[in-house]
Amino acid sequence: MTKDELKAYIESNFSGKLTALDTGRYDLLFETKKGDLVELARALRDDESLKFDYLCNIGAIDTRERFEIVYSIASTVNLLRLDFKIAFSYDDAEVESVQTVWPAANWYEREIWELYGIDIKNHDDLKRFLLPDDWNQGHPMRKDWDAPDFVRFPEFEV
Amino acid sequence: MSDSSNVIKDIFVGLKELILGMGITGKHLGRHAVTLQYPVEKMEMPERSRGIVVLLSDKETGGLNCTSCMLCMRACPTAAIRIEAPRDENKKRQLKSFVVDNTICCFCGLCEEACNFSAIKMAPKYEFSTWTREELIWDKDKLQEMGRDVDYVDTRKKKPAKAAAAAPKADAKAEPKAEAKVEPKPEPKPEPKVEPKVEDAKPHPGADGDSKENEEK
Amino acid sequence: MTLALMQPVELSPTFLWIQHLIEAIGIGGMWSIVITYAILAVVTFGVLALLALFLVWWERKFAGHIQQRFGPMMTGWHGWYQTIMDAVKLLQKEDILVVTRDRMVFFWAPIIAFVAAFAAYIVIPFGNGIIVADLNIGILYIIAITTFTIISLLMAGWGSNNKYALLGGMRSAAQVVSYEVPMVASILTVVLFAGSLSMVDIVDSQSGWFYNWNIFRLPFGPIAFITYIIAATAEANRTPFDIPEAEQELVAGFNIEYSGMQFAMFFLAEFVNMFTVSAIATTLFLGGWTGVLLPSWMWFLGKTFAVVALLMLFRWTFPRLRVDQLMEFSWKYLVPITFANLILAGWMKYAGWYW
Amino acid sequence: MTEVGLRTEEFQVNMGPHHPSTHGVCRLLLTMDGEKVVKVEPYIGYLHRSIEKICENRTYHQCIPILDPFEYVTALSCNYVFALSAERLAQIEVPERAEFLRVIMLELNRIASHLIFFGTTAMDIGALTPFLYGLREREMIMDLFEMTCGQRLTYNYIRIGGVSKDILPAFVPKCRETINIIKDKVDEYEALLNGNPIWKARTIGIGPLSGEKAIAFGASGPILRASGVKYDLRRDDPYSIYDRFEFDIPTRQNGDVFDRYVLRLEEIRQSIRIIGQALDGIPEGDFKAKVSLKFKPPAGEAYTRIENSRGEMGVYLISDGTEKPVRVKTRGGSYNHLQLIPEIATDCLIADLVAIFASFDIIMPEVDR
Repeated sequence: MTKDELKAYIESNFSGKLTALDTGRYDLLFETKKGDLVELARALRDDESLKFDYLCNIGAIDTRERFEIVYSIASTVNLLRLDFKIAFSYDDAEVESVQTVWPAANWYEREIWELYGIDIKNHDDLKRFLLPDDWNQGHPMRKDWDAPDFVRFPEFEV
Repeated sequence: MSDSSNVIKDIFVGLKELILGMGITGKHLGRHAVTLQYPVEKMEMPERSRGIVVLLSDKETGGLNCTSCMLCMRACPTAAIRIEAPRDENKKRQLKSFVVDNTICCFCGLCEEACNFSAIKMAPKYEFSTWTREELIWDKDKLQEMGRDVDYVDTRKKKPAKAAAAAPKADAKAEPKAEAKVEPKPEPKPEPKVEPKVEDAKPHPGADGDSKENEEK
Repeated sequence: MTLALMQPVELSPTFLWIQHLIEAIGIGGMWSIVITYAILAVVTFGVLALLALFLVWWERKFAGHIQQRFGPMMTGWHGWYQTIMDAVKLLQKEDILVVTRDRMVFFWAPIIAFVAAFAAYIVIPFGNGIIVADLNIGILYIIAITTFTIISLLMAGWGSNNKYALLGGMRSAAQVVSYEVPMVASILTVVLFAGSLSMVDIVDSQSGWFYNWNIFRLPFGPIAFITYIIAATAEANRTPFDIPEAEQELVAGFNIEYSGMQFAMFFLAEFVNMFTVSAIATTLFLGGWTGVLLPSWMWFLGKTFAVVALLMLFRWTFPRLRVDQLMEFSWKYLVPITFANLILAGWMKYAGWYW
Repeated sequence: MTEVGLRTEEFQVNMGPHHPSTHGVCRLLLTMDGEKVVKVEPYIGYLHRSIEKICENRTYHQCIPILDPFEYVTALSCNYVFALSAERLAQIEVPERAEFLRVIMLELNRIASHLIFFGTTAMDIGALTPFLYGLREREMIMDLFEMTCGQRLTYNYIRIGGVSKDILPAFVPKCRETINIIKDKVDEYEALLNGNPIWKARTIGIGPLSGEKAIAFGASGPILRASGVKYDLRRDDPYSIYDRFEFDIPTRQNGDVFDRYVLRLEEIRQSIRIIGQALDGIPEGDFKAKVSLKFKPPAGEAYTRIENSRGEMGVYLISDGTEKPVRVKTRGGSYNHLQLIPEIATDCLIADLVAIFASFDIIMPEVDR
């Protein structure tokens, strides 16, 4: 099933939830609302002709005006690849955990919670694991993050 | 216990495999060892191997090839190179200090690729460990001295029009195989110092290893 | 104290002249015995310490050349005094003592290991007559003494108050006990034919041409030899049975909290144990010091080093067994085989079919 | 297991962060009942250098050497995955010769990584000699790398649009000779260990992993294929010129330590086949496309993933037209594999836990990033 067949199939079956984005340079990129994240994920995984059973990567992005989380999924059965994105503003930074759909998401969401400060609802053990235990200088991966001993890379005028 | 017939067979197959394993390791007893005894025998470094960053000097005039265009400073991913070259009276940049901080340098070779005046190179030398971090922050003279005996392919378009130098030389093709002398303290060849002795650039203020503020513009 | 000395062990003739010499000087009965014992102890300790140092060096060179590298080279020709340097280094290293250790147990563990390792050498015949005291219960004495090492490993495991050491200690106790049984059974098949426990008689029973060594008494000789070697590697805590100090699992097992001189004692005791085990193997199965042309002690050392080389080859070829597999192997495989072998040997001796 | 009335209690042991068999710095808090491991809790973060934050204020060319230590055992695939994603963003056409050189170097790097796996797994299960044999072969490969790009571990050989330096004329014959030596050395390794009854007793049936669980937990690479799932990114999500070479993808069925070990040795043979075919077909031509030093890809985002020796290595790259990437989300295979350890290694002996941990070939820079 080639990329545009997949795009057509998604547009026909998931038209309400997934809207295509054109910034994806290689694989198909869609956007969805934060609300229906978990049912969409479950639908994508259990759909007969899609079978997205493999979660490649969950990445959070701080685009200076809002948060975004990208879910990259693949299907080992039909050899398909797909990314979908959810976007939300800084102040309502909490998202449902997709751990029930793909157990692999456990540590990825834990990392997002620790480095970005996005709260993950009903995740089984949200504990700090990348940063030192006594870390109290906020969430380092945010663009606006600064800390006393953070050595910035020197800017060279061209 | 599975029935007795294949237990006996298991034992003998097992013993055969054990003896075969011992045979293989025993075979290695006769073979010559592949390791080098480091301080006595040294590994002959291939010509492209990226060791320490050195500044290359012109073969004839002995002066630095560097025209302080600061391309290497921009290319360095870890900001290990710091150049100060204020413009003198006729708008030409005079190289005041060229510092490479070997504690941060990740030996990636990007500076060598960015420089098109063949002034900087990763020499195949690796023996420069010191007792303190400060000694690893090398200034211009140390870099030039380490780079004296390093051969390089001179890719500069126009040769430096030195008053002393006559016609641009044609035989700049260095012989390909770099014979890298690797004794710890390479003494520099007696070079006639052409340009005036540049006052010793003190290491960057507050340079005490990794937590320094390198916010200079 | 006096009971022990009432019937002093009569030394073998080669060393009896020391006692006579001391009595000639005029020192009293009891004291002359004590002094001769002291002299013999020092002599055996000296010989064995040298042997142990040589074994450590040889194992490192052997392992090196098996792994296609040189092993110690820097200290002297092919690094011959490397082990002496290591010993000196360990001697001058500081003994880091864990505060929460069990003081007496922690202190005495290496000493018992050391003493147990050297005490076995009273009855081991290095050559024709070169034996400290030819006890008539020779091999039985050795088996009793070598079980001391279990106590020292347990004490080290418990004394250092460290979870890994405790695990190591427990494992070593389970392992050495469960491999004692097949070892004794395979020794019994030999004693059956020698008709006496004394080591010198066992060697005499194998005198003559090499074909009447115990190893060639078909069909039970080779089986007894193989099971003995397997049980002996377990006894000496060497791969594939070195689970008490399995570096990858228990970091260093029982000797994790020991450093400096105490660690040197454990280390030396391990190598002396390896030599004891191979010395017993040569005495029982390979005809001790019997051999043509060369002097007797050279034959003994040659055969023992052959067995040591075999043990070293084991160590650098085989992976390690798991604890339960090790126990299962001993109880389900070795014990039945050795006992069947013992019965077969007994029946053949009774029926007279042996040469 | 505990008799009635005999009160025993579980005790906690810290395996790591400084422990011989945790490759790199990882701490496993084991709750143990005697020898049996009741619960495993991995604690990571000891090697967290926040590569992603560093990459966010470096130019694209500077990101490549920064990503080298992201996974230092196969450093070349880290360069490659970033360069590939930058090329996909900017639609750069990589010349033929560069593609061939890249494939040869990537497969050499995979062999080097599998040789380290073979050495460390054998050492963790007790056999000390195979470690030296594995490294002896790896030295030959590292000499090949040093001859071409100058470094033995963090190569920094791949650039956006091609490779940094062309191979020397002496490279091809030396490479051919190296892979022939390694081919019959792998047979010798298998003769040494595969039949050994102790090795089989320690590895067969230990830590089985079913196909569905592997997929659910995002396992990838040799661990996925050892559990019977035939999924290899070089064939199923093709990139570069892998479709021109014909090599098969070994899979095993019951996903225990022995299968994962044998599968990786089989993969070395497949990589040797690929390198053999690639060495025959190296075309002439330049080795790098024209990419300016101030490389500014057009705005866009892409997730690129390649088949690394430890599974799927991916980079989610977002650029907004400036010369610095907005976001570089790196994904390593060991991250998911470490999540699997608590699932598989409960109720096994500590010796099995060490064997399972070694067979997963987990190294910590990929987990902590």
